[in-house]
Amino acid sequence: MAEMIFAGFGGQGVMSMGMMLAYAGMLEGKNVSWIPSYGPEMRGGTANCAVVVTSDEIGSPFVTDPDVVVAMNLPSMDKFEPRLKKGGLLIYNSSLIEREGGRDDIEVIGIPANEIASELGNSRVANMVVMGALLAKTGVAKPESVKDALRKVLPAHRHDLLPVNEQAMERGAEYVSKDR
Amino acid sequence: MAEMIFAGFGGQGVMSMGMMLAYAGMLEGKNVSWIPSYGPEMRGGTANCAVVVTSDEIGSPFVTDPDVVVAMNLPSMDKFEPRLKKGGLLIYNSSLIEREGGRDDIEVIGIPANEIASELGNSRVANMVVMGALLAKTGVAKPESVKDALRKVLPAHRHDLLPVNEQAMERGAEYVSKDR
Amino acid sequence: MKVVFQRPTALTERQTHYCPGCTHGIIHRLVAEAIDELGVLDKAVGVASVGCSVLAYEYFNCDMQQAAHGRAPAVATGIKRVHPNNIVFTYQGDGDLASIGMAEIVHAAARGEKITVIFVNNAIYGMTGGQMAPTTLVGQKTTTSPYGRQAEHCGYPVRISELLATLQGAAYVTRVSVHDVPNIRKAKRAILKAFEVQQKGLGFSIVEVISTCPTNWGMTPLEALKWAKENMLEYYPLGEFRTPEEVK
Amino acid sequence: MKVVFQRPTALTERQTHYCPGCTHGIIHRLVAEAIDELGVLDKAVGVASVGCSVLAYEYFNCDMQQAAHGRAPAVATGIKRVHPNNIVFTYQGDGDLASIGMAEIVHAAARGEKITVIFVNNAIYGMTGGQMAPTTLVGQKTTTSPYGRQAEHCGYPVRISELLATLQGAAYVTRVSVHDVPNIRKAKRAILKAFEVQQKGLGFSIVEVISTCPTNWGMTPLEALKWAKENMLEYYPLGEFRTPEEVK
Amino acid sequence: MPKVEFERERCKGCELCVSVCPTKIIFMDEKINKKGYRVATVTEMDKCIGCAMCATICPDVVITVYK
Amino acid sequence: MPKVEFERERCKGCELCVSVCPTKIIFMDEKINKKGYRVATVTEMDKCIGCAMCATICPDVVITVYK
Amino acid sequence: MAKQLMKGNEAIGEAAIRAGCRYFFGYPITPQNEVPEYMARRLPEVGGVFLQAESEVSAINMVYGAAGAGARVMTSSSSPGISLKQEGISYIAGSELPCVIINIIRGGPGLGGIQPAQSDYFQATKGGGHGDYRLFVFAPASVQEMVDLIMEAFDIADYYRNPVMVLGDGTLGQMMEPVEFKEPKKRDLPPKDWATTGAKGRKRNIINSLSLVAEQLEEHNWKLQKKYQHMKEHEQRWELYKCDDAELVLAAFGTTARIVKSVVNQLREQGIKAGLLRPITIFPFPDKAFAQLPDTVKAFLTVEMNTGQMVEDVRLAVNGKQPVHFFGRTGGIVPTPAEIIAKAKEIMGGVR
Amino acid sequence: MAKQLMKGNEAIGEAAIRAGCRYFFGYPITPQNEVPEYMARRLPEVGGVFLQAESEVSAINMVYGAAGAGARVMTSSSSPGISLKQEGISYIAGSELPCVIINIIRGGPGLGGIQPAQSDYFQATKGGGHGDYRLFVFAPASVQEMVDLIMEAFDIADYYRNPVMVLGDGTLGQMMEPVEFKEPKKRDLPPKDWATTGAKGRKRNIINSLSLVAEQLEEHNWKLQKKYQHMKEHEQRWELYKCDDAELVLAAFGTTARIVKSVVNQLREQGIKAGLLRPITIFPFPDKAFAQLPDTVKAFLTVEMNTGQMVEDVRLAVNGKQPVHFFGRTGGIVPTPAEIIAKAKEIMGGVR
Ligand SMILES: Cc1ncc(C[n+]2csc(CCOP(=O)(O)OP(=O)(O)O)c2C)c(N)n1
Ligand SMILES: Cc1ncc(C[n+]2csc(CCOP(=O)(O)OP(=O)(O)O)c2C)c(N)n1
Ligand code: SF4
Ligand code: SF4
Ligand code: SF4
Ligand code: SF4
Ligand code: SF4
Ligand code: SF4
Ligand SMILES: [Mg+2]
Ligand SMILES: [Mg+2]
Repeated sequence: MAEMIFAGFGGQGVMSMGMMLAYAGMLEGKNVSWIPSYGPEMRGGTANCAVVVTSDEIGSPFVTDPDVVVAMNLPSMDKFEPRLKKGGLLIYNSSLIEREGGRDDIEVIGIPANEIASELGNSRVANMVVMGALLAKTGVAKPESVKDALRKVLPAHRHDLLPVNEQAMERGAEYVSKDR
Repeated sequence: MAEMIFAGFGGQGVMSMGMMLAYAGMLEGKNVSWIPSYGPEMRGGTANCAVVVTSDEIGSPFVTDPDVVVAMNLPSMDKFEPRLKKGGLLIYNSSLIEREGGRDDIEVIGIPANEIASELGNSRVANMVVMGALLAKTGVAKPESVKDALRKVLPAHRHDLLPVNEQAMERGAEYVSKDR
Repeated sequence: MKVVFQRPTALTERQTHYCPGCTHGIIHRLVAEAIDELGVLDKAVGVASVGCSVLAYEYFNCDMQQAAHGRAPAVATGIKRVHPNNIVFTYQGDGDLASIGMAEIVHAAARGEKITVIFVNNAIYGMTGGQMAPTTLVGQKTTTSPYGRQAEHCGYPVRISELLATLQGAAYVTRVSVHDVPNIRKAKRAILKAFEVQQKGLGFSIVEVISTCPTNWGMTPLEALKWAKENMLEYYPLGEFRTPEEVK
Repeated sequence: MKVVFQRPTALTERQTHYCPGCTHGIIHRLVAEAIDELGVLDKAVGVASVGCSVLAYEYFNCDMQQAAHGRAPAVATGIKRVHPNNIVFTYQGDGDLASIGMAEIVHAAARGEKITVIFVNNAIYGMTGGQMAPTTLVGQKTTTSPYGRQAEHCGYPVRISELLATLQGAAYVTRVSVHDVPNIRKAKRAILKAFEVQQKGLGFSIVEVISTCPTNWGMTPLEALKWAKENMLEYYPLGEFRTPEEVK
Repeated sequence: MPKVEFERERCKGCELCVSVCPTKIIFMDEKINKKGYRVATVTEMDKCIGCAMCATICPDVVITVYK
Repeated sequence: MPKVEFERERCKGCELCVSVCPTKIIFMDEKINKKGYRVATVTEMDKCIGCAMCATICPDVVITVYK
Repeated sequence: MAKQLMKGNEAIGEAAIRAGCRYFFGYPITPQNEVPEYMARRLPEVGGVFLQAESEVSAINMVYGAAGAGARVMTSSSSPGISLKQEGISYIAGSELPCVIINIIRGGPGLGGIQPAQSDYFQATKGGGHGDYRLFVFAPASVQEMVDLIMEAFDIADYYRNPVMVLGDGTLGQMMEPVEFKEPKKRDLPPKDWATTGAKGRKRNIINSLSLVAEQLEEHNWKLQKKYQHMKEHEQRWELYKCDDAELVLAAFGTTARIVKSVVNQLREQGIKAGLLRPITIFPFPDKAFAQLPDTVKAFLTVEMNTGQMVEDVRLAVNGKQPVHFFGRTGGIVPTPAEIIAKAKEIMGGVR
Repeated sequence: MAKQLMKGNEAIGEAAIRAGCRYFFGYPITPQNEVPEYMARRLPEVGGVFLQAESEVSAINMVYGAAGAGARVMTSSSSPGISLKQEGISYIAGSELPCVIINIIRGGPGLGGIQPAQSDYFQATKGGGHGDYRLFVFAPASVQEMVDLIMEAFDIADYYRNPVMVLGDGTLGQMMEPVEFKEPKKRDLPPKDWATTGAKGRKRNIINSLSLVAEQLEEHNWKLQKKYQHMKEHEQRWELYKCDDAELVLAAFGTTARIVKSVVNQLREQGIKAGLLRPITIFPFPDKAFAQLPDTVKAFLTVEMNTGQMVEDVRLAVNGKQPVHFFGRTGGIVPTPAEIIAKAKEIMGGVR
């Protein structure tokens, strides 16, 4: 069972990141749920979603003490880091966040997601860089499942974007494996 | 305690008859209540009101088993005669109602109210003819009180109508006293 | 000997509850005659509103729905969208249509909803005992404008036909009156045309009919006709405000 | 060196929640400038409606009430009747005013209610994520007209200014736009005039402002201004539809 | 010969028919019907021209006209 | 000499000011503010004519103009 | 002051005016039309404003505006019209504005009929609108009591900054009884310094029910609850009639209670120890009255002009300690003493 | 059929379409906008009609018209919008028309907030409109269950000729979960020979809720009550979870019940024998479930996202036999397992 929160600015793709992961979990036959934050704070402000992926029945789909937090910007890290379970995992976007996380009872990984995405020539795939890292660190879903999910979710005329997304995931995975 | 129902066509003045009596009762320091039927049946159709005049506190102002029924037209008589208490009083307008009442456990009085009113030169005071009869038969209020009430309820510019109304009451009272 | 005038079959046998001389009765008959003449009685679905004509469902001899106060155009929309080939009409008073039902009538017209609205403007709330309507004339006394309607206090009467005529979806908008026989005949033609507009799928159609309320105006039926003619027609000019080419 | 342009005092310091380039911000400022110039900040009572401008009560630096969706004119009426000497205005979107609030705006105008209405027409429901409004242009795609608005299905956009101009109580009715600087300046003058009409007790005043919604139109702010100019102005011609003699 | 028929019990005595009859042959009966209304009636039926003005204005569809 | 002042943290980077400046001196900064927006700014302030076109169209009252 | 014979609806208007109400926004509907009609005549005489709104929706929102502007304001309607006001009522309660709302109930559901009924009890007491709010609800049983309660209602509304509803049925609105306008009990009321009167010389005021931050909205909700709790503790009102030794307690509100009072007397004549518990406030519901009843009570009988609404509150108050029975008539039919007596005997037969 | 990952609101739309719903009249409001948006896209594809009404008032009256015309029709809204529909709902219930109404509840009262809440329980179950009517009300706890119930809801509506409401909170509308569209249980339904389709070849039909004769209106009311009684006897639904030996039974509906399910497990880990009673129909309320609980039960704890509404129905069902406690969060705040556990322990401490 993995209870996760994805958070960042609107436009950083945190909602679709969570959705993709839930989709992948479902493709693997797991029980999944995805709950978005919604409302006016999404306009310009920050957005987040809560994802549960588990082989058991999902009782509460609400995530109060996440196992994993992905923070794509500083306000998100400030908000969700304290909620992490002891021993949980915080992945943050070090391209936009300068501080390093203040807890020592959790695992913390910073990834320069925007830089890596820019290197790939598409700044919009920063989220998939983090996705790759997340999968590599947690194994919550297979990268192949996420790629399948991507294929199903992206409309056909956007399938040209598949390769760069997949590369982004791979670079993210590489980054965390070489990193530690 | 007197529980009374006044019923007739809209326009025959049954509502104001009841109201006047309630007013008179109040002027005599009694407890009174007046409940009108209301709604579309009043348009063209029949109308009625329920009046209670009593020295005691009024429990229910609804009149289910009246002591007195005043019926100004046939449908009203058909409707309310059966509800009269045993020993109760039915006063009906014999100018418009040909049948005589079907119960022998009540007192029944027919008054040619329209004829008497026409004799007085104002067909609209038929109701006050009946009022006079009612007061004479029951003593539920003093004729003076009703006259006072009339004076208070009629706007000043209509006070020229007072004499004919008073005459009507007197003729009604006479009719029932000479009648039996 | 031929019958030259008789009860239309689109009216039930039921006697109306309207006051003596109330022109609601005339308008009912005109609508029924139009339905008869077009032969659409078994396709017609009428919507009764809340006002003196609330019991219209007892009088029109076709399928009927009774709508909440002001909402007849929405109810008619629901019906028409389900049965686009039926002839759907509403019958509404001025309190119903021009006061509480303003949003519904404007939007039905704006949508070009293919329904026909019979709008009975008697400048007052008849059913509830003579309160002021949005159509009550300036100076007119009603139970809620006991000192006469004052423009400074509650504005000017709404001219529904003129207002709806600003909407492109309103295909046919006309105002007629039933204060005398020639006008009754014209009103009949307008109602026929309105149904025709619906049959041809040209859009929304409304016939505003200047009507009377002898009871709440405090007049005899005859005085009421006269009052309607002399006072209402000036503020509410008769005529067609929008007519589609196809029925001109 | 003199300040020639600065934040009006009738705006609070609070940053708006509007999307980048949304012209709601411009219109807020114009209203605030008008209030400043007339010196009525401490007499002004604003009514925020439900739409993206729901938080207007955080931005205007005067007494404010937040009204239910569409009901701002009724709320303003309540306020104005209690305090006839205050300056009462509503700030409403097109979904709010022209859809759910149609009855309220028409009747406030018909009553000649002495309030000022700022009507922000961006041809869409911004707040709720881009659904069709009664003002959405034919062919325009929205989340509830995903195949483009089809006149045959849901009619033609409502021209509020033209519609209200049929009402005698509507003293001042005008349509302006904020798609470029000259028009912004004209819009400002219109808003000033509308408040003036209220101050003079001449009746109901409304300024319809053609506005943008870059977010839900799916455009950059600049593209949105261009789209407004090129597509909206044709259907919604600018100009004064009713002007009292006193302010001509 | 033209003629009119009144359905007595439907008549509400509004007198609108009386007011429009070009031949002035409709008058109000003294007797009331069950609802209590004086009803409209015609005695000089031969004067009727079958114009149906009366029926056209009658709000209660009381009148049938033959010609 | 005319000049403009931008309140950086209020700017939402909509670029409307850029589009109307007759002297074309407004451009978007590379750096983002706390909300994550690239902000409008002027470097060649001496070219500013104080026309306030930028401020007039700015939806966020970012700009103060001096003359 | 001398007694006057007044129609319930007109007495409502007069009572409001004497309580300082100067603004009325309403829309005609039977059986309460005499309220707006009376106000239309009288308010201009006392310098107030009567305005007929275009609908009940508009009327309640005018009330919102006027209440927010600091006025004493009232609206009145009957069942379908009250349903239309539900959104507005929720806004008024949410924004904590004082006002008085009259519902002269008629038979439902839908267009129903125009005869008297009590079938809007749930709507009034549980909140027909959305969200966790409560109205303060009075249920007078006579024209005099209605007058007294309305005169107090404005103070209560101001005191709690909460809408007060007065429920009557069609009979109460239409009937005439003698009334006396007595000086009502006054409360100490703080100035309405929150009202939107123009911000001259003070910080601006905002009337609002929106709270986009969930934590703030929750706090607001608990604040409202505290207010309702306060009402429950301090404002319950009821009348007990012959309950001291009662074995059967009949519970009834409004005009129905008057019938039941007669029934109590008749039952006692027939040897059944009956009593009447008449809630005068139905929110807050008089639980306390039930707690005070003697041990003699063996059963309850709730009588209503509906299919069983207040009976739920009675059951909640009794909490299983005694059986609670119900007798109701609907659609505009007023229960007769005879049928209530029959029901009571049936119950007491069972209990004995 | 394979499972699909779907947003609750979109699943509502799809479920309705698969149940044969071809007409949708609605008005946008957060957090249910995806319902009309989905319908706008999908209905034309299946030959149906999506129409955005000018308001919720208009939408519900379009539903009335379409339902009266014999169609399967739905509308959807959230709290303030549902308040506006109350008059129309009362008309639909009064005229005995079938339709499905969705309320994706947000925090109230007034404009409130847009976060999830359950504060419209009273409105849904006791009747927010006027008169004695009831909605059949489902309270699903997951997207899958919502889909299943909605697919059944249309049959139930037709079966009883009564509006069916489906209550969800904002979370249920916004969340994504895998769903499968299974063939729903079908009922034997009579033809809609009462619908206004044009009177060709038959007697004309009338859709109406007016009854000016009190006796007729009363008869109509008792007829409605009989229907509701039938629902109470035959349609109660609930889920029991680990109640067999439970000492503390937690009662919760909708998404809150899912949190409570986790809580039950955690409490059991901590040695407290807890169970969950989850009403699936909230009208008819599952009294029967309470009657079936084992003797081990010492207390109840109702958990809601409101200030205490369903708890009244729980109290009525328990009828004083055990204490009934309440824990609630409001305004868009979802209760956490930790705080529910703390409350449960407090109670069980007290009981032991
Ligand atoms: C929601 C609601 N509000 C008010 C009423 C009461 N009401 C019934 S009819 C009517 C006015 C009718 O006037 P109009 O539409 O002009 O019809 P008329 O009787 O004049 O023909 C009103 C206000 C109601 N039934 N429902
Ligand atoms: C009764 C009710 N219905 C619906 C809503 C949801 N709602 C909020 S804003 C809005 C539309 C706003 O559009 P518009 O008025 O055009 O303002 P904009 O956001 O475009 O400025 C709607 C439908 C609501 N809050 N209340
Ligand atoms: S009250 Fe007026 S409109 Fe109604 S039936 Fe009587 S005359 Fe006609
Ligand atoms: S959604 Fe549209 S109208 Fe609303 S703030 Fe954003 S751009 Fe402006
Ligand atoms: S048909 Fe013509 S002439 Fe004959 S009675 Fe009627 S109006 Fe008179
Ligand atoms: S017009 Fe008709 S109802 Fe009136 S008097 Fe003549 S016949 Fe009778
Ligand atoms: S004031 Fe004029 S010149 Fe100066 S920056 Fe602004 S737009 Fe450009
Ligand atoms: S117009 Fe204003 S908000 Fe937009 S970029 Fe320029 S300064 Fe920034
Ligand atoms: Mg009328
Ligand atoms: Mg808009």
